[in-house]
Amino acid sequence: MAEVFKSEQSLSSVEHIETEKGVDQPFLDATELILNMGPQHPSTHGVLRVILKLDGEKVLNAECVIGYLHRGVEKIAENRTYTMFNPYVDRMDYVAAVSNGLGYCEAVEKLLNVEAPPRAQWVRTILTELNRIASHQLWLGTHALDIGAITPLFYTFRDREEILKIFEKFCGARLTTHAFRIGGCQYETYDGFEQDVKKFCDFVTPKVDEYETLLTTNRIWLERTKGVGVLKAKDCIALGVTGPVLRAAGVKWDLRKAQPYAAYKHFDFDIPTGQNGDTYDRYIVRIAEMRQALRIIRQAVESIPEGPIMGKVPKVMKPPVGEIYHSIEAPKGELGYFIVSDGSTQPYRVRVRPPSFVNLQALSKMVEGALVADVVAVIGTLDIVLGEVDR
Amino acid sequence: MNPVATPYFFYGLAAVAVLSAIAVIMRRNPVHSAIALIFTLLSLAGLYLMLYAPFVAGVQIILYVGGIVVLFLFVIMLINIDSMQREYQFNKQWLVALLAAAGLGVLFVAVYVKGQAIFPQHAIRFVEEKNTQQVGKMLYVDYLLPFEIASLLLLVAIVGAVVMAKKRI
Amino acid sequence: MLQNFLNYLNQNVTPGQAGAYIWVVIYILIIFAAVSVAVIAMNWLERKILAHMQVRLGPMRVGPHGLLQPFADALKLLLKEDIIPTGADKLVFWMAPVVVVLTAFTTYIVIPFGPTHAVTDMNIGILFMLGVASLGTLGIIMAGWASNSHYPLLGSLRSSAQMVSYEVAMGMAVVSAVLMTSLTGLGVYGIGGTGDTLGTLSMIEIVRAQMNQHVWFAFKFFPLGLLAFGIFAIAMVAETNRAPFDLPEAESELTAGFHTEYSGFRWSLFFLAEYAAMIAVSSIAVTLWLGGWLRPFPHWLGGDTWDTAFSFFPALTFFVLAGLTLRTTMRMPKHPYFKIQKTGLGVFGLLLGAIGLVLLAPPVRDRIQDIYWFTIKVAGFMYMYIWYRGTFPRYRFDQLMKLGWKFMIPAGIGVLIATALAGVL
Amino acid sequence: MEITTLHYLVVAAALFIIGTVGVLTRRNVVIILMSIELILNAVNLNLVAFSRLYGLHGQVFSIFVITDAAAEAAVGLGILIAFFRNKETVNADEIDLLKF
Repeated sequence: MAEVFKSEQSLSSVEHIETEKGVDQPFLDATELILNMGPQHPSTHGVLRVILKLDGEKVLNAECVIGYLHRGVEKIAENRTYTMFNPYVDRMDYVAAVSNGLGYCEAVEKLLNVEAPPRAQWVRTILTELNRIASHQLWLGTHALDIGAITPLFYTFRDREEILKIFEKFCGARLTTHAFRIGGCQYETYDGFEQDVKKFCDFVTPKVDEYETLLTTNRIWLERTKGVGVLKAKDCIALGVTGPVLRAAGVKWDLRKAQPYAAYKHFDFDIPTGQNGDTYDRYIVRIAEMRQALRIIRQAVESIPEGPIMGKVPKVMKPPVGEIYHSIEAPKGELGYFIVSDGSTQPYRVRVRPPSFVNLQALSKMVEGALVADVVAVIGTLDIVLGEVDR
Repeated sequence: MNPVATPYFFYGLAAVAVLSAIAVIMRRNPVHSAIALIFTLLSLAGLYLMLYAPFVAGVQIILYVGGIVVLFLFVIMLINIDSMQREYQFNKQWLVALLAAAGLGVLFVAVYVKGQAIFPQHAIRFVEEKNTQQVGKMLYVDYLLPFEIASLLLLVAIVGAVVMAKKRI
Repeated sequence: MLQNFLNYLNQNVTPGQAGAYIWVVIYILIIFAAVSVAVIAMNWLERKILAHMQVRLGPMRVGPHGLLQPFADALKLLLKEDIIPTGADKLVFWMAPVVVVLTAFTTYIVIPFGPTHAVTDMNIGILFMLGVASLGTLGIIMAGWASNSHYPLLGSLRSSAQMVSYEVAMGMAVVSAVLMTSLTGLGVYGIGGTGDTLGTLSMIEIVRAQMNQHVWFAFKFFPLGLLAFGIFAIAMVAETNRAPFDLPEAESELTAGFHTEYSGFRWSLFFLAEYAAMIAVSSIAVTLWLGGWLRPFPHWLGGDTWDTAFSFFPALTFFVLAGLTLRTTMRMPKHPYFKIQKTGLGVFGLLLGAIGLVLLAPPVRDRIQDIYWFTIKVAGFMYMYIWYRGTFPRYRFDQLMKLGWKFMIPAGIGVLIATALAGVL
Repeated sequence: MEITTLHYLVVAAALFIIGTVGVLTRRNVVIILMSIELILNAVNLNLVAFSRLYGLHGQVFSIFVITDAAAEAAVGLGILIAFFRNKETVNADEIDLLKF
């Protein structure tokens, strides 16, 4: 197909995509169309901009332009005390705010060389796993919406609501929870927390099956996801891709098992993996992860120990001079915090390794040669949150 | 049922046909030409209906307007480049064209003047209700061989078009 | 004059054939109004049904149970600013929605809502319908091109390729139904009647052929009729750009496809045309395969008693609807806030009941039956459209083409040949 | 006034001449192809008009003409696309190479 309109919107970043006329270019560049997908687009999950070079519907090249949601979170950290920075991390991956908080708190705890008491560890595990389910539910709904199935979105939001209710009861907020403090949790769990969580587990187990009946064997769903956006294990590792995307390619890598943090080493759970590394496998892996998360939550609620919920941390935190890298398995992949301390109350430097940002690198590799509709599916399957990509 | 206001319909349709035909060859933008062509073809379909040829009218709409013009529009979108509209649209053959047009005009006038006598004065009244059936019968009985040849032609055209338009075979 | 005017009512042909031009105009106006009302009703129903499929309530605020929501939407659309993009080709941009609406409504002149309830009966009825329906593509292509934007352009390219591909399969299915009008043999199943051995393209004659042959064409030469019907039912969804074939306006890929740049009134014209086209193609399916205006089992359950029994159905439907509405009225909370809504819904229910009462009167009863059965069958298709939208993900472009060319067209040709063989043998 | 066959023939002649002028004067090949369609349609109108005098043969032939037009348009546009890919022009007077 031709470029119908000479790309008049002189995109400053597009210049180098334009093919030069040459001998090895047998057909004219008039057959190329530059489509500017985003930053305002229904299915780029925020303000991602993808510059697609198309031949008809086929994608020749895709380039991500990010930064539309950059808020300078890492820089802000340098002007805040360790405690004051804690709420900011919730605003990065806002659909998995609890995981962000956990990663930060544990990193600072490591730096301070304190440890949260066991009860806090258990509560943290439960809430983080609940958040994993919520994040995967939101991913499933929006991903299915991208592929054209509008109904799963409402089913997943209905069930995610129950998780948010538990969060609300626990810490008063639903989305950006600020659930944990450095050294444990601020408050004791509310009365009936265990019952609520148990009830939620019983409630959501059949619902996960319900999502599967809607999609897993749907012919159109299979056609749209199988063999789409394949990312092999080798490429995953080369690009630093982690999380379900890596596991769907068959690599059994999960930080909860590899470097256990919080209370994970006390629980028995599996790491679901796929073989082909395509969109369908990633879907299956995430669905299986929801089930595993429920398994962990059930075990944790059964064995939650008594005791204090807040560890002994100084009121004014002055970690020793040094640096620390601590990473956890967030719903989207490895979420790492690198904190440099100069001995003062404020961190010298905080660097976040956001899973979405690293996973997003794989996009242009995954969509090369695919169709426009696949681009949307692949953006969905990577499960990116632009708040985390741009920080 | 007797037709009403036939002359007005005829003049209206004929005017639309001819004016849009002129627009087809005069417009700078090929898409406008294609849209004008649609109007010509549709008014011709109307004229066919007035001539008691509903089947041909239907085929005209479904094949010409629904098929061929869509193809034209598709190709125009593929190869339409703004710079082309800024070029000269006409070549320098206007003298030849004028001569050809004049010659043809004279020829037609001559034929009409001479041929008026040989046209039957009264038109055959077709049974409109059975037109499709009659045309169908003719196609499959009297014109079976041409019909098959036409199908062969279409096959060749499909193959030819695919070979021509495909990038790498 | 008045006598002339009323004479038509005693004639047993469509106004177009009778040459009763005043009645032609009246019919056209009635159909236009009815289709517009149907589109409004469809708008509300789609939102409500889809909402209930998706564990939510849908519109509830404007009027009782959101009954006035479509009117509010229409008002909003009419008041919205009408934007023409700077680089757009103004003439074509202006013309595109008009073309789409015109073609969608023109098809209605040959749809037989009853043996006499059509504007006219054409010798080339079904050919005319398919032809005019295919003109809608032109409007979409024009809209996409004139917008001077990449998403609409991709949408219109998709649309043209899609429609051209699926029209072939659609045509094959239609031809096999038309072929059945001439195959009056009993077939292998031994049920059937008599009829003209000459086929026909006229919509009314096609339904008559089904009556004479004592079988709806969907069930003729089982499973061939059903297969052809299935092919048409799939192709018609693709033809009207509805889920799962809604690629030209694929919301998550092309933002809104060919009508991305349209707003306000022009956009509402596209909306109107889409629903009108859905009803039109469903009408083709009903006419060709589901016996058009014929009631279920006109021969098996024949006779005056059954005729009378079946003629009560329209009134009964309205009574059931009125009953449901009044029950909902009763169950509304007893609170002053709901007073207006309650009154409105009650009046609406009583109105439905009143319509039901009118339909009980013998002369009305006889005339309205055909339209009723036709409408019920079309409504079934409309529900299917909504159901598809609620359940299916969207096809990808290459998969759509693969389905069209590698499955639908060969299947259509196969069914056509098999039908011909079954008829001759 | 009665509309006779002659009226139709005049319209057909007008269309034919317009088509001829279009073929001869336009540079854009797409428009030349459209002009050819105009010429074919003029022929069709003649055929159908005469079929009113001499029986249905004219209508049958006009269907063959439409078939031909479809084939011609498909092949012509296919050639055009192939040409455009190589030369980036659709102007008739720039198509002067036998081999490209």
